[in-house]
Amino acid sequence: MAANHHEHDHHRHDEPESDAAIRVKALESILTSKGLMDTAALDMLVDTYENRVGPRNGARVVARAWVDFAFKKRLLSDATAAVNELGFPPGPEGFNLIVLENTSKVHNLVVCTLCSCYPWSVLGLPPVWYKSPAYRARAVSDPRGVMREFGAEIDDDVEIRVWDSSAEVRYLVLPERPAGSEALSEEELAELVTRDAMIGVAKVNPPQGTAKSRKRRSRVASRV
Amino acid sequence: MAANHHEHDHHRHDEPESDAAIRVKALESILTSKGLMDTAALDMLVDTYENRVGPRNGARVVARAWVDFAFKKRLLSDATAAVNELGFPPGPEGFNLIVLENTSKVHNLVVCTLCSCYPWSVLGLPPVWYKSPAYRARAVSDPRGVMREFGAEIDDDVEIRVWDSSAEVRYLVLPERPAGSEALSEEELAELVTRDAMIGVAKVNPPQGTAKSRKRRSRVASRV
Amino acid sequence: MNGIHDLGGMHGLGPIPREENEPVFHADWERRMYALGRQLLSARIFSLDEFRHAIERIPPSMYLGLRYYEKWVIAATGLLIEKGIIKPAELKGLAPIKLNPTFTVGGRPNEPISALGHGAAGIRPRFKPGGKVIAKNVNPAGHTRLPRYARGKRGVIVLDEGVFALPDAVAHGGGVIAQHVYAVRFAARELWGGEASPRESVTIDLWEAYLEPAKGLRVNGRSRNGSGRS
Amino acid sequence: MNGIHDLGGMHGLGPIPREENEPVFHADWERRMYALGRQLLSARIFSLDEFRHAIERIPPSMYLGLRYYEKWVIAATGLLIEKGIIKPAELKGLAPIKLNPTFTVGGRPNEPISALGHGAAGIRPRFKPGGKVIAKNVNPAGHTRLPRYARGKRGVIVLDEGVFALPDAVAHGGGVIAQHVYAVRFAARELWGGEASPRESVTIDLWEAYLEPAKGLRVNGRSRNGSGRS
Repeated sequence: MAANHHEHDHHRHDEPESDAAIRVKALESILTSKGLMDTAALDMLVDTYENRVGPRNGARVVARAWVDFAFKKRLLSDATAAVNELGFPPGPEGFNLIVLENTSKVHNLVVCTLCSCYPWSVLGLPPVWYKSPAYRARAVSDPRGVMREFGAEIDDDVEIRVWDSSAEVRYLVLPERPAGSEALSEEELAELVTRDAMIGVAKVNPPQGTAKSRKRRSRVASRV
Repeated sequence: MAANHHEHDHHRHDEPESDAAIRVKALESILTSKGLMDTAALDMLVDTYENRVGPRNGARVVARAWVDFAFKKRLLSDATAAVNELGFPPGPEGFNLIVLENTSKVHNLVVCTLCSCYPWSVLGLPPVWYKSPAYRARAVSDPRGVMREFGAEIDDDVEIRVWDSSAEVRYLVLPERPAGSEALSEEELAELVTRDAMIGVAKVNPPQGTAKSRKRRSRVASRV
Repeated sequence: MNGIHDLGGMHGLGPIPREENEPVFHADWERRMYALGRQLLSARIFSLDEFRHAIERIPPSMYLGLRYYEKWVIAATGLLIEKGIIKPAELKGLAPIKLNPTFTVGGRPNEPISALGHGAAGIRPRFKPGGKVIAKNVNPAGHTRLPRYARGKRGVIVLDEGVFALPDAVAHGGGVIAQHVYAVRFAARELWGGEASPRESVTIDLWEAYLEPAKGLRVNGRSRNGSGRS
Repeated sequence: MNGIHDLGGMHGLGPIPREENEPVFHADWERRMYALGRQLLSARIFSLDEFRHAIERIPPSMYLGLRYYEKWVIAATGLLIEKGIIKPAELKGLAPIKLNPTFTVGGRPNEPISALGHGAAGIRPRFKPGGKVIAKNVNPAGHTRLPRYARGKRGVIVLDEGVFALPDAVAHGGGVIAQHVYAVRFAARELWGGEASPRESVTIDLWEAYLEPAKGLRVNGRSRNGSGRS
């Protein structure tokens, strides 16, 4: 994925003490002195979202759905419960999860135009681009253009369904299983699945080293 | 009129050399060196809009319309020509002028939501508030609230017509002639007419010193 | 609120800013602010709807230039001051940042922050999947989750998501107005006009209060009733 | 262009900034910039529509915080660079400010800048005063003078203003597409919904290309055809 920084989004993590950093410190100290902060709880929360919950959770859900048809069926009818089977509770926010299946005819893509609603429990915290005004503005009116920017070309005859996540439900995209992945294990499949594919701005690429065999296969398919 | 500065609009005329000032100087010098600037023409233009064309032009038009019914008729049917009679050509921009008459039943108010279109030839250059995002945003959706901010209360049963000046026509509001102004000369009447009243965010106030007699008169009128 | 946050369909915001191997947080203060915000929500010092609305009330001339967690800092601080939980004087040394005014909110929210869930029995849905609706043309000054680009537009219910509290009320201390939320599908051509692709749609989660029944409508070139969600 | 400049109906922009005894210019550079801009327009270095569109292409995160003539500086400089009239190198020492991209425009405009006037004989109007119309739902990426808040809304023609060049074409080097412009009146309730006053309306100057015929409509509580403009 090409890094494509926008002028206003340069990261400033090496700045010594930004205005925001000073403000957060002040806020934390005032609230602690009022007994409104639970430092241990804060540390656990940070640890959860920094180290334990992230796109690997979602990738495991996707891989399981690719290899286990009964699970996939449960996932599409009640994702909150199905994901819980894998040990991923819906998270403290208590939102319901809905899984959207991509097929050769329908491609789903998720955005939140009003803020940055995102399925934390299966993808962790959203990347900067998902929260950017540029993505929020364009995903609903120009999804094909947005996907092109991410390097994904969607055929004109494929229907694109954009989901503007504006309420208490959260969406996870179940990408298409790539060609050439037939021999892979569930764990190997999970390795292929990217965060961007589970938001819907990209597809899952075929496993490396099999591009040739895949090409051959598709050439055959096109003659059928 | 109460000064009501917004935080972001403090004027910085005493700053020594702003970024904008440096940029204008650079631009002017580059364009002059290319022979694209006519300094004499520029000076004349500035003099025209700084010293000669301004709301006093519009005020003279309004006062004439109040005292001369035939002129008012011409003004409402072809304002560009009527205003030319008073020696105010439509200006280099070549726009057509339309005059909107306020009555006891209909109040007109002018805005340009997309930029800051304004009847330069009769009002000069617009004030900062007319060009402000706040005015451009709210005049079309909350004209009564806007007028309240300017200290003008419009009765609920009066129809408000907002004009969003988005093309090549320019609008001038012909305010209602205030009570108590019957004895005034055309010149004295022109003195009463404010820029804000000709945009439509305010009314023309009665001449000072006659408020008492006006009150008495309206008390009589309300019994009729 | 027709605010700067309501970005759907806007042009001119530049390319989408992407970063390879992006960390979860870009600075320690972001990490702390995230935890702080979550803690304030869990402790019900303020509700999620109040917090979202506070972000919407950041002055528009600042909003687009701020990083995500900078918005959290400004919104949380403003809200804590408005609720009287911290005093502006306690932040001395820091330049004040005022949120835009809104309807009065005082004290802690007494509504549950999380969803009411599907269990909210007795609340009957007004619409069914396949039903044709129009998103209302409303322009409230307060918080709403009905984006401007959908207002006045015709769509089809594709899913009943269950019963939830209306954010328009919760954000202003108005208590729980429990009602069904629907996924409503709008054809891209309905939203953006005839130049849009006939094979694109946007599905938006909308509270029942945002909708009214409609008739006689095609959602896109293919399907006339858009039932199902896959 | 659904840009930041299209402000009609927005909330949260604060009180209207008023100044007592306001001078025509607040600084000498404003005076010079005004004259420069006017001169560039008169000399047809660029057209008014190109200039307006350049202002619309100022990055949205800057737009709301800029003073009026700061927008002129940025837009004029950007446009002169795009047209190849000045080179970025000639501005060395000054930080570059890039306008958002748009459709290619090269060289000087070959269209008359000013209006074509009422004299454009032979161009017949499609609509007449009293006629009912709908403002089209279009969302072009380029310049347009049809504001978002009016799109898809029903109104009544109150006045034929004569024939003018379509800005959507002129702003992009598209030449003169001459057509009638109408003052079209929209009831506030049509624009803003049922909570709006029945005794308010907004009249917008709209090019014929922005309009299509409509039927069966009330403009406000009082009048059904809104003819006349006073």
